[in-house]
Formats: sequence, structure tokens, C-alpha cells
Amino acid sequence: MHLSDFQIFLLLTILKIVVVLVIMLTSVAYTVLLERKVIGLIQNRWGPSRVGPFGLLQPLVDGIKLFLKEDLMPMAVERPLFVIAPVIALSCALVSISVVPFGNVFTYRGVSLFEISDINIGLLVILGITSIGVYGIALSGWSSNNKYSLLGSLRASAQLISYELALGLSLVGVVLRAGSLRLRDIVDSQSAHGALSWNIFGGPARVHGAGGTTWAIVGGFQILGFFIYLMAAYAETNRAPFDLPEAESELVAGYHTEYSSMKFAMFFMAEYANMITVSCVATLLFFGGASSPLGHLLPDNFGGTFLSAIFPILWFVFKVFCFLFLYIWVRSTLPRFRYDQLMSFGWKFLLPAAMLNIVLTSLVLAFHG
Amino acid sequence: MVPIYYYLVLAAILFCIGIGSFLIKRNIITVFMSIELMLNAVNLTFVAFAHAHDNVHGQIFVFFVMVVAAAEAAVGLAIIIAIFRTRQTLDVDSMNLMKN
Amino acid sequence: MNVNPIILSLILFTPLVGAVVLALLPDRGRIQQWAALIVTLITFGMTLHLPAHFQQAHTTAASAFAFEQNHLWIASPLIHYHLGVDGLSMWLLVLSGLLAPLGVLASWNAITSRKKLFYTLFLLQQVAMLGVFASLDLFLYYAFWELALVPMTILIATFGRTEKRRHAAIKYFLYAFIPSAVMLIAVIWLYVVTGTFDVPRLMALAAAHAIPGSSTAMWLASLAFLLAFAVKVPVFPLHGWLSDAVSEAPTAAVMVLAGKLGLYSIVRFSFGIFPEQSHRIAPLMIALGAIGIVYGACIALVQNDLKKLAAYSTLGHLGFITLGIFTFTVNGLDGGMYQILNHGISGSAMFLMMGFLYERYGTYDMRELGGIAGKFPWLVTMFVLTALSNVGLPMLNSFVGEFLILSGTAGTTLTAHPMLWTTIATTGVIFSAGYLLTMIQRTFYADLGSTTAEKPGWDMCAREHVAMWPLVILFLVMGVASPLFMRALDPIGVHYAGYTVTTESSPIRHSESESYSQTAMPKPGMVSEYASVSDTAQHRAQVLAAVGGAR
Amino acid sequence: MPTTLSNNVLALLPEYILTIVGVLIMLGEPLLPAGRTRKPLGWLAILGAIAATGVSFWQLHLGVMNAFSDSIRVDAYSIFFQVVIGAVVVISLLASLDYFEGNSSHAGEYYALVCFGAVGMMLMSCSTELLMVFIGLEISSISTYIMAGFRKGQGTATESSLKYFLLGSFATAFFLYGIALTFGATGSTNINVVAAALPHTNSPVLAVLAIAMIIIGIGFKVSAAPFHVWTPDVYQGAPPPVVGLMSTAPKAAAFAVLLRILYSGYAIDQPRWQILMAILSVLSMCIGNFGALMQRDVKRMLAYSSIAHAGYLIAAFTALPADGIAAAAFYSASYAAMNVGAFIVITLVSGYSERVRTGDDYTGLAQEHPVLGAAFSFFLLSMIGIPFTAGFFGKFYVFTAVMHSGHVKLALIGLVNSGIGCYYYLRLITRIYSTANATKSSSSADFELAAETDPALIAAPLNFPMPAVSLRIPAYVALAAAALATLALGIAPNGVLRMAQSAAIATTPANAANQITPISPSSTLR
Amino acid sequence: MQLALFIIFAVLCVVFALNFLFQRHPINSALSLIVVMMSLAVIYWTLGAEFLAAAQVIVYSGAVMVLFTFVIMLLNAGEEERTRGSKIAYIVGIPGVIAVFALLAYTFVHEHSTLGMAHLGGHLNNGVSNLEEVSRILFTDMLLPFEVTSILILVAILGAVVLARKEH
Repeated sequence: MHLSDFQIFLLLTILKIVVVLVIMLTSVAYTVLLERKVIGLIQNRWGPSRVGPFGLLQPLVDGIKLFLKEDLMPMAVERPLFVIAPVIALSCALVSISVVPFGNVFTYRGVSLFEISDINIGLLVILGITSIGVYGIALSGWSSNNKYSLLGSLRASAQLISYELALGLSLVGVVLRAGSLRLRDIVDSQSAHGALSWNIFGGPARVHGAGGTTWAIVGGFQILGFFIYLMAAYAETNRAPFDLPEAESELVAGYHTEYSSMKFAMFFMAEYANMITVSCVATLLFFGGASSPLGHLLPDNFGGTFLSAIFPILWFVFKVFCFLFLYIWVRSTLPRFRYDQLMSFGWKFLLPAAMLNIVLTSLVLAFHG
Repeated sequence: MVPIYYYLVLAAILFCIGIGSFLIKRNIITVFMSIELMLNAVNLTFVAFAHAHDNVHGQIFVFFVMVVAAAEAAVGLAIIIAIFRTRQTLDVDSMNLMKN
Repeated sequence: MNVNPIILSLILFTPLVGAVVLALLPDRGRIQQWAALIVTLITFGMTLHLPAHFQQAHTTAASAFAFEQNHLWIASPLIHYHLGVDGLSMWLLVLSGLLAPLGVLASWNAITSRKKLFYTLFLLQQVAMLGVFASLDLFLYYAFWELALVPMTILIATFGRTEKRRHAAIKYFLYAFIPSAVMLIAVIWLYVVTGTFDVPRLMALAAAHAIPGSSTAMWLASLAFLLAFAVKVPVFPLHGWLSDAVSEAPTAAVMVLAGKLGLYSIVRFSFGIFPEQSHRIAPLMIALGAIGIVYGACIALVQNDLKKLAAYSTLGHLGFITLGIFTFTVNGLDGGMYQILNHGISGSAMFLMMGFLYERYGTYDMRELGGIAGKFPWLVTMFVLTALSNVGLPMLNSFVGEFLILSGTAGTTLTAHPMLWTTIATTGVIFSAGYLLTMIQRTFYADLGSTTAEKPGWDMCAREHVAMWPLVILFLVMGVASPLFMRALDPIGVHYAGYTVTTESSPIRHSESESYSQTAMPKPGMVSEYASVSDTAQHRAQVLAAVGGAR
Repeated sequence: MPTTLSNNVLALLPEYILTIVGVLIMLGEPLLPAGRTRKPLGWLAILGAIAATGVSFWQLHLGVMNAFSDSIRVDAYSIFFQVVIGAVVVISLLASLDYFEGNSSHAGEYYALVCFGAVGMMLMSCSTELLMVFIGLEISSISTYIMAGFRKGQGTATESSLKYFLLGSFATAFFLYGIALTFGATGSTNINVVAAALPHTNSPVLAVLAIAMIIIGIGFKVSAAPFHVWTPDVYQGAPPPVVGLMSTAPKAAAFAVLLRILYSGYAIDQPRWQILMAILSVLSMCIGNFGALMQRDVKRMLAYSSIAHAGYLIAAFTALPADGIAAAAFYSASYAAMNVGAFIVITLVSGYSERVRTGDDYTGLAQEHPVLGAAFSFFLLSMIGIPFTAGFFGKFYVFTAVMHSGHVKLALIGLVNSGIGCYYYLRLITRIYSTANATKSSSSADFELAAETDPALIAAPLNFPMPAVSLRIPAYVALAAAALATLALGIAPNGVLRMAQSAAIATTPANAANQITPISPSSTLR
Repeated sequence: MQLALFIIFAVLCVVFALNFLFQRHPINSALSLIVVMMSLAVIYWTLGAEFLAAAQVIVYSGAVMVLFTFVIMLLNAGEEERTRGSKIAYIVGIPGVIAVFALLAYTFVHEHSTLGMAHLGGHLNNGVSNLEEVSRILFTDMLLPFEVTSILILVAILGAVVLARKEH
């Protein structure tokens, strides 16, 4: 059978999508388990431990439970919207992973294997899809016809809109440095000298240039931007300490009070999928993506073709895992904000700080190249 | 290969639907949204012409239109909130305090 | 010091400054009255300078106008501050100057509240009137012409006698303003085709048939002018505003309300700029004038209200003057112009007297008056004298004018039946004698009326004597020594009467009579026809070519 | 010094000043304690506006300046409109100093909005780039939308703001469509480039459609019929000082834009748009005048009158370039003077809660406040077009220009309309000068009427203390300025006229300027 | 390919625009509008304006329309009623709208030969991105509008605060 380039492209893309989806959903499931375990440990208890060894089958069982439960549909809901809201939430969460490069460039017949698509405005795509995700939450609360849900979703929408600004602005420094919105370019711009050239760090490194090897300052010094991004991202994903929309004690459970069974599971998965996306983006933008922290200490083709393709992916997964762990850690450590604190924090601290970051970065870039 | 005028006609359709709903809709917010639809139609026109002329200025114009639309939306919705506070209704037809 | 070059400006600005001063002075006691009196007297004094030096100024000046003053006002469009007088406008200036202090005296006790407003507006009104008579720039003239409406309207609206005052004021304004707006089109059109607003220049161009416009355009323009003036006069079918305005307006305002402005404008502008068209329309105007005479007199006969009676009598008199000037004979024109002055004096005297009566009895209704002849001899004497002057008794002023007009009418060649119109006009004289004498009879001699019985009344006081005597003296002087005045008016009459007369018998040149006969009387629809023609560039090119050719 | 500063700085100096002042006011507002007076901020705004106007006038000596890659062109034309806008802003600010005092907790923002709005309008008048025009238009529009709804406790105010906003944005969409089609026809949005490209365009029909759309869009902004539906409601509901501002300055700016687009951008299509403008003019005059005849509310009447005046002004567009631009410029200046003045009087008479609304309420005004009565009548007379006022000379000049290009019919319709229009002004003037009817207690009658039209007033009718007249000196100064301007434009229009004429020459395309010279005997006779 | 994309998304646009028009409930209208905007974003992308496509999603769908839905939810706007006024609007509006559309469509069809054809991605794209060109022009030729936009946004913020804030 002879396939044209386009057919190959189509087949491979579908294959990539399927693989990434499967991996993604699995990791979502196990992130849940991880969270329960870690929180359990932090709170000095075991967490899930009955189903399978160390409770490793727990997510599977949870999934089956949610799947088999009766799908309740309250009388007063706006039916179409009620159904479509979790779909929007989940699909937005899953789609944004499509522009993330998981590893180095590794092509087969012109198709890059380790990312679903390489779009020249990849960062904007992620931001755009994230911003669409608001609708899932907003509509779920509104269509539930329940005042707690509505309040929860209003809070969530307000929170999302507010923190999206800071989030977007915190990334401008990185974009300025890379001069591109393509995620691959951004990663490439920080892979030359290992951890030193990552956007978050910076320092003196030996640079091989036209005039021989010299010492130069590399890296982005975007630590301010990073922390702003981190905080804004936590708020974007409605995670503690910014998890007001689903504050059980005030709002029953926020926007998904009326949801049950699979629809509830979708929200649940969306939240964790979002966490993973956020972690991916943080990795890509500030931590060199799939590049190794060791830089040229390891040779580029270390371990042959296969391993040199796999190693970056492992690095990437490791970095993402660290972020996920951080998420869980923060959740179990910090108390929840009050609503007005949340808003004033976003508008009065994060936003100006992000702007400051932009100004500083552009000044440095203007004077220093 | 699609003739440019397809896009323009699409934009015209959207623009006219926008006008139509501006006139027909009775909820202030929807009326306001029809203006957004009209602006979107204009944007499409710009992009299509930018493509036809191979001139990026048209795209830049669209960018500004978006910014302006966002600003307008902020003000417009604030006005709508203010009017809801005094009147407790969003019906266009009840905005008739001043008819003699 | 030779004040001749600036005397007209002085005359114009004195009342204006006076108005400003009055607006700043407090409205307390009789301050306003005295100030207004002083200002008007000063103005009058200055207007007397004009006849005193008229011959001298006239012989020294090159143009037909004396006391000329010409400054550039606005460069583009080209507008000049151009003042100047000929005989007619000079005498009208003097007349206006004279009437102003009398008006103040008439209002001395009649106006009790809001005096500041009254006298300020009164002075502004005087400025506008003086401006109309003195301007020789069409734009400037138009400005004053319209300005004259405003103070009068507010005077009527504020100081009117009954609740209908606002209605009357608005009616007056609308009647005058809308035709004026149309006239403005004609003014602008004249400017566009000739490039000047200068009246002497326009008159010269007109005399040379050098105004570059199609005959239709000229017709429409002349009609626009004539309509605006005729409403202001008012000529017979356009008099709707007159009786309301006259019966509402306070005495001082009513003295200057009708007549002078419109008639002067007809003579100066309609005749001056559109001589041919004026000749063509003369038969109609003669007819209207004659009808106005009879109509006014007939209506006046059945009035119970003094003011209304006076209003219709005014209509009759103005019809007389219209008739006279449109005969385009020397006699008719001279008489008409003379009669403008006479009517200013006699009519004002009539209104003054009625105002005095009203001060005493608070009514104009003849049914409530009567029976006071014996009690107040001065009052009745003056009233009778005034009435006789209005009737046109020989030896008194109006006789001269009316006689000249009638003889002019009889001699005119512009209408097919001059004797018919003369007869009708003469009937009007008889009618007017009828209603005026009836009025005297009913007001003074009949049985004691209800009001006159109730209220004590009083004979003429010093102020009233002061106000009336100048007029009475003028009745006599103008009736006896008419050449004194006529000397300045006659050249104008001769000029207009002689305008198109190549042979004494025909006022219209033969060469042109043919083209005239093709130009029928304009139909109402012609306005639009003309406009549509003028819309085309082709027409514009024609006009420009014609203009170019003319230069 | 002029030589050392770049054009980018010099050309937009007035705008920079106003922006800085606006930002300062915004910063100052939160610093002032809540209950304190906001007047210092108002004075700051006034000083800024005066400075901006002065600088703008001074720019006249600098000649034509192009800046920001030809998107800005500062010449006599733009300066004329900028000075008009600046003057209107100064006067309106003076009038509103005491208006918002004690009535509104955020007067500071009002001053900032006025400053920013003025920046937008000034940018409109000096932009040759349609994108810049659009943004300037939006700045000015948005700030006026907000100002219209500033008394948000009142139902009418928010309603007025809403209507203004909705229809304004609707119009903006049309304007934008017009720009898009212009871009489609010529491949550029710079007026100069458009003008150069139009003769060679492959798609002239697009250009014609573009003109129509642009005219519709701007027609809304200047409240020309049939795009006037918002005007009466907005004028009635908005605070009078704001109406004074928004009925003049943004209109002047919009006319500046329209004149520039049509006469210098689309000069080649003049025969086509001229017809459109003539239709628009006639409709505006007729609808404005006949609509005004039927109004009881004074502000509403003035709204219709402003439609009529827009009609007179639009008539100037049918004239030849030099005449038409000069006439339109002069008319917008004179309309600004008289209309701002009229609304200052309304501000002073009706107060914050506006219990004086209908013509009846104005009965006897001249007795209670002789100065206000006289001033109001004067402005109304100017609107009628009585000689020796700005209104007369403006009308005269416009119709001279119109006749000069041979449109006698239009001039006739216009002047007859102004004759009809005088009725409603006159009705008000005669009311002002008649004595108040003694039988009805004026205030109670007013109150009933206000309550009938505005339920919000019933709730808190007397909470707004009327400031004593002595406290309102700035407003009287503004009134005097407006009256003087109206008088001066009527009696000695030479200076302004010369400016308008040089403005016209500045913006007529070179080829047209050769053919046309301003109205003067030489042009008509030779 | 492009034709297919165009047809799919154009039909989506029109269908949802009509849905926007005929839905009674504002939130349904809002959602329809979002779909229209997203489809337009795709069309922009096919015309070689990928930056605009992203901006369309972020600004319009992600910010402006969120604000709209937010306000609809906040004010709990209900279904609109058909009133007399809207009947008049139908009678007057629909013929007018059809006339406007006929005019526009006629013009575009009439000019179709001069307008040419669209290629996927367009000349602007050249396989890479036109972002660079957009940003270069934005910061050179269009610098002033870009900067002045800040005033516009300032005004909008000011206005939103003033109008939406409760009076004490």
C-alpha cells in the first residue's frame, strides 16, 4: 500500500491524537490518585490503599463508579446547556494540549512525532482555548438553576477573567525573549545551556559564537514572571488556595452541585487536565520544556537515536510531575482566600507586578539585546 | 481557491443579520450583541480585503476594532447594569420614560 | 468740525449705546423714562442735522446719496458697512427720530412694570429702523430689516394688552420672517450673480440692464423682494397680522409698527433693483392698493374697538400709498413718498391719542366711551384735528399726499383703466371720512358711556401736550409748506417715473416690450422650475458667461 | 524650541496636554477625601483645556505638520476645529463646575472624561488615517456615552446613556463598514492615499458604497435625519452641561472628519455624494423643524433643533469645495457658540434635579432671572437666524455657498425651513418674556411634571440642594463667553471667517483649489 | 480544501447567526454568537490571518462574550417578549435589511472579477507567519493609533467604574 504525504499526515495525526488522549486521561486519573495519596501522607493518613497494590487501581474503580451511576437530571435545569457545559469544560481542557511539544523534533516523513501540531501562534492558542473554558463553568452554574451553582459560576467567571489578564501578561516577558509565539521556538530559545538558559533562571555561561567562545549572561531571569504565572494559573484552574467557586463550606459545591455521574466526572477530569496543561505550559515557557537541565554536559546524541528521542520526553514528564506535585502540596498547605482578597490580589498585586515584569524585561532587552 | 467575494457576501449576510436583530431584538443585551455581530462582519470584510490586496493594514485595522469592541463592551455592559439598577428591566420597549 | 461723514453712524449708535446704558441702569423710579427720553432726544437732534445740511452734502457728494460712509466690513463674502441717505430716507430718519421721544412720552405712565425691558427694546427697535433707512449695503440692510422684527415681537409679547399678546406676537413675527427668509435667497442670488451687495452699484447695474440673470430668475427675485416688503407694509391680502398686532401692541410700539419700513423698501429696492419687474407688476399692485383702501375703510366702519378701527384705517392709508407709488408717475411717486411721511405723523398721532384715552379709561371699546367732549376740550380738539388730518382735509398734511396720488393714478399709463382705480381710491377717502367722523361722534359726543361715567378722567396734561403739539404743528406745516419737504423727495420720484420712459407716453421701451409680453406673469410652480434649471451646470455656465459678458 | 522638537511632539501637543491633565485628574480623584469638593480638579481641567486651545492656536504659526507616518496632519483646517472643540470644552467645564458639586460623588472622573473626550475629538479633526479617525471617534463617543449617564440615579439619564450608546455603536459599525469598503476599493485607509488611488481603482462601485456607509455612520453621529432617532431622548435625559458639550464639540469633530473624507478623500466622487448630502440635508431640516414644533420639553425641542441645524450645515456639502468647507467650518463654530450657551442657561435654570423642563416652566423666566432670560432669548434668536448673531451669519454663509454652486432649490428649502423653524423658538422666547401665571404655583407644577416623566425623582426630590447663584460665577462667565462669541461671530466674523477660509484651502486637494476660489466678486464675475 | 473549510464554517456562521436572531433567550443568543465568532476565527485563519484568528478567540470569545454571558447571568435576563414595538421593527426592518443586503451583495458580485481569489494562508503567509509584519507595522506606521488606544481603554475603564459603581 502506498500512501501519499497527506494521507500519512492524516493517519499520523489521528494516531498522535489518540495516543496523547489516552496518556492524558490516564495521567488525569493517576493525578487524582497522586493527590489523594500525597494529601493523605501530608495529613498523616494513608489515602486510598484498598483497591490494588497501594490503591493503584483506585482511579479505575472510581471511573467505573462514576460511569455506572444514575445520571440525574434535575427538573428545572436548562437541558441543552446543562448537558453541553461539562463537554465544553472537558474538551477545552483536552484540546489545549495539542500544541504542546513533548520532546525534541523527531520527524517521520515530514510529520513531527512528539507534538500534535506545531502552530506558529501556539501560545495564543493555549491562551485562547483556556479562555473558552470559562463557558463550561459559567453555563453549568447558570443552567443548573440553583443559586449556589450560579454564585459559584459567577465567582468562577469573574475569577477567571481577572486572572487571565495577569496570566497573559506574565508570559509576555518570555515571548519578548523568544521573539516568537511558537512553543517550539520558545523551548529552543532556552535549551542551549541547560538550566542556566531556562527562562526562569539566568547566569553566566560559555557561549560559542562567531568570535570564539566567550562568557555571557544567558537565561531569562523571568522568576517574577514565573511566580505571577504560577499564581494566576492556580486561580485559572480553580485550585486551592483560589478554589472559591467550589468552596464546599459556602456554596455546597459551587457550579457542579447539580451534576452527577459522567457529567460530574467530566468536570472533574477537566480540572485535572487543566492542571496538567498548566504544568506543561510552565515547563515549556520557564523550564526549558523537553530540554535537559544539564545542557551540553551530556552530548546531544547521548544514547543513540532512540534514547535521544526518549530522554527529552522523560525530562518533560519529570518537570510536569514536579509541577503537579507542587499543586498538590500547595493545596494541602494553604487556606482558601476570601473573595474580595482574591479580587484585590489579582488586580492590585498580580496585574501591576506582571506589567512591571514586562517593563523590566523590555528594558533589559532594549539595552542588552 | 475561493473567490474573495464569497467572503464579502458572507460578511454582508452577517452584517445584515446584525442589523436585523438590532431592530428586532427586545432585550438590551441582545441588541448590544447584534452590534458585536455587525462588527464581526466588518472584520471579516477587512480580512478578506487585506487578503485581496495582499496588504496587512486591513488585519491591523481588525485588531483595533477588536480592542475597541472590548472597550465598548465594558462600557456598554456597565450602562446596562446601571439601567437595570434603576429600572429592573432589560426590555427595550420599556425604555420610554421620555416619550411625550 | 465736519460731522457729515460720520453723522449717520452717530445716529445709529446713539440709541444702541443708549439701550446698553438703559440695560445697565437700575429699574427704579423714573430713571428709565428719563434716560430713554434723553437718548431719543439726542438722536432726534442729530437727525435734524441731515435736512439742515442735505443740499450741501448732496452737492459735494458724487453719488446720488448724501452723508455716505463706506467701510469694508467682511472681505469674503464682500460686505461693506455702507451708509447713506437720499431725500426719502433722510426724511424717514428724521421722522423716526421725532417719533421716538414721542413714543417715550406716550409710554411715560402707560408702562408701569418692567420698564427697563420696555425702553431697552424700544431703543433697539429704533436702532433697527434707523439702520434700515440708512443702509446702502444689501446685507447690512437685510440685517437691520430682520433685526427690526425682534424687539417689536418681544414688546408685543410682553407688553401686549390682552392674553392674546403672545399669539399676536408670534403671528407678527411669522408673517414677516418667512417672506424675509425667501427674500434672503433673492439677496444671495443677487450677490452670486453680481458679486456685490452695494445698493448704488446694484441700482446702476439694474438701470443698465446689466444684472446677469435670466428673466425668470429676475422675476422670481423681484417677487421675493416685493412679497417680503408687501407683508411688512402690509398690502391688502397680506395684512393678516396687522389688526392683532396693532390691537395688542403698546402705543409707542404701534406708532412705528406698520408702513414706513415696507414702503421705503419697496421704493428703494424693488424699484431700484428691479425696475422692469416692478413696472410689470404695477397693475396688480395698483389694484391691490385700491382694493386695500376700500376694504380697510369698509372694515373700519363696522369696528367697535378703537385700535382695530385704527388698524384698518392704517390698511386703507397704506393701500393709498401703494397705489400711488406703483403708478410710476411723478405725481404718484411724490405723493406716495410724501404720504409715507404723513402717515407716519398722522397715524402716530392717532395712536397717541387713543393711548391717552386708554390711560384714562382702560378700554378701546367705543361702546363704553362717549360723552366726554364737553368735559375735556383739549382732548377732543386734538383728537378731532388728528382725525381730520387722517381724513385728508385740505390745509392739513394728508391732503397734499392724497391729492398727488389721485392725480398720479389718473395719469398713469400702466393700467388700462386709471380712472376706475382713481374713482375707487376716491371713494376710499370718502369712506375714511365716514368712519373717522363716526368714531369722533361715538367716542366724544354720544351719550355718556359706561366707562366714561364711572371713571373721572382728566384733560390733557403737560406731558401729553408736549407729545401732541409737534405733530399738530407738523400737520399744518406739511399741509401748507409741502415744497419744503418735497424738494428732497422729488428727484427720486422723477428718477423712477422717468426710468423706462423713452417717450413720455410709454413707460416701457418698445424693444423690450416684446420680450416682456412673452414673459407671462409667474405661476406659483415656477419657483421649482427655475430651481431645477439652475441646478444644472449648464445653466451656471450660462450665468457666468452672461456675467463675464456684462463686465 | 520648534526647530528642535520633532513633528511627532509638536503636532499633537494639545492632545498631549489634555491627556496628561486627564491622567492627573484621575490620579487626583482618589487622593481627595470622599466628601471634599472636586473643584480643584475641575479648575485643573479648565486650565488644561485652555492651554491646549492656546497651543493649538499657536500651531497655526508652524505651518502644515505631518506626523506619525502621515496619519496626522495639522494644518489650518484641523486647528480651526481643534480651537472650536477646545473652546467648547473650556466653556462646558466652566458651566459644569458647580453643577456636579455636591451632587455627584465622582465629579473628578467627569473632568477626566471631558479631557479624554476632547483628546479624541481633536485627534479626529487632525487625522488623515481612517484608523486614527476611528479611534478618536470611539474615544470621544465612549466618553460622551458615559457622561450622558452621569446622573445615574435618574432613570432618564441612564436611559439616555443607553440609547446614545446603542445607536452610537450601531452607527460605528456602519462607519467601519465604510472604511472597510474604502480599504477594499483602494487598498489603503489613509485619506491622502485613498484620494490618490481612487481615480485608478478597479472597483469604483465599492467606493460609492463606501461613501454611503461612511455618510450613514457619521450621519448618526451628527444626528442628521433619518439617523436622528436617538437625539431627542439623549438630549432630554442627559445632564444639560453635558448636552451642551456633546451637541457641539463631537459634532464639530464629526463634521471635520466628514468634510475631510469627502472633500479631500473622495473629491473625485463629489457629484455622487453631493446628492446624498442634499437629501440628508433636506430631510434633517424638515424633520428637525417639524419635530421641534411638537415638543413640550425644552431640551427635547433643542434636540430637534439641533437636527435641523445639522441639516443647514450639511447643506454646505453641496457647495464647491472651498466654499463648502469654509461655510461648514464657520457654521459649526457658530452653532457651537449658541448651542453651548443655550445649554448653559438650561443648566443654570433647571439645576441638577431638573425640575424645570417644559416650555411652560420657562414662563416668566425673564422676570425672575433677567440675565438668564435675555441670554436664553439671545441664543434662541441666534438659532432662528436673526442678524447680528452667529446663527444668521452662519446660515447666510452656508446658503451663499450653496447658491454659489447653483443649488437654489436647496437654499430655498433651507431658508423656508428656517422661517418655519422660528415658530418654536419664538414660542419659547415669548414664554420667557411673559409673566408667570399667578394662579399655578410654578414649582409644584414643575414637580408634578418631573414626577410624571421620571419616577426616580419622586423618591428623592429634594435631596439636591441648589447652590446659591453667587456660587455659580464660573457658569456665568461661561455664559458671557458663549454670548460674546455668538455676538462676535455675528458682528465681526472676519477673523473666524478668514480662519475658516484658510482651513478650507488647507484641505482642498490641489487640483480643486486651482479651479475654485472663495466666494468673492472676482470669482463670480470673471 | 479551502473551499470545504469555507463552506463548512460559512454555513456554521450563517446558521448560528440566524439562530442568534431567532432565539428568544439571551443566553442562547450569546452562545450562538460565540459559535459564529469561533467559525470566523477559522475563516480568518484560512485567509492567512492567524494572529487575528487567535485574537478573535481570545478577545471576542474569551473576553467580550464572557462578559456578556456574565452580565446575562448576573442580571438573570429572561426571555424576551414579542411586543408591538418589535412587530413594527419586523415590518420596517426586514425590507430595509433585505435592501441593504441586496445592495451589498450586488456590489460584491458585480466587482467579483477585480477582487480575485483567496488562497489558503494567502500571500501574507508564505509558509511562515505574518505576525512579524503585523507587529512591525503596528509599531511603525500605526504607532499612534496603538498608543492612543491606551486612552480609549482608560476611558472605558473609567466609564465602567463610574457607571457600575453604586452611589453611596
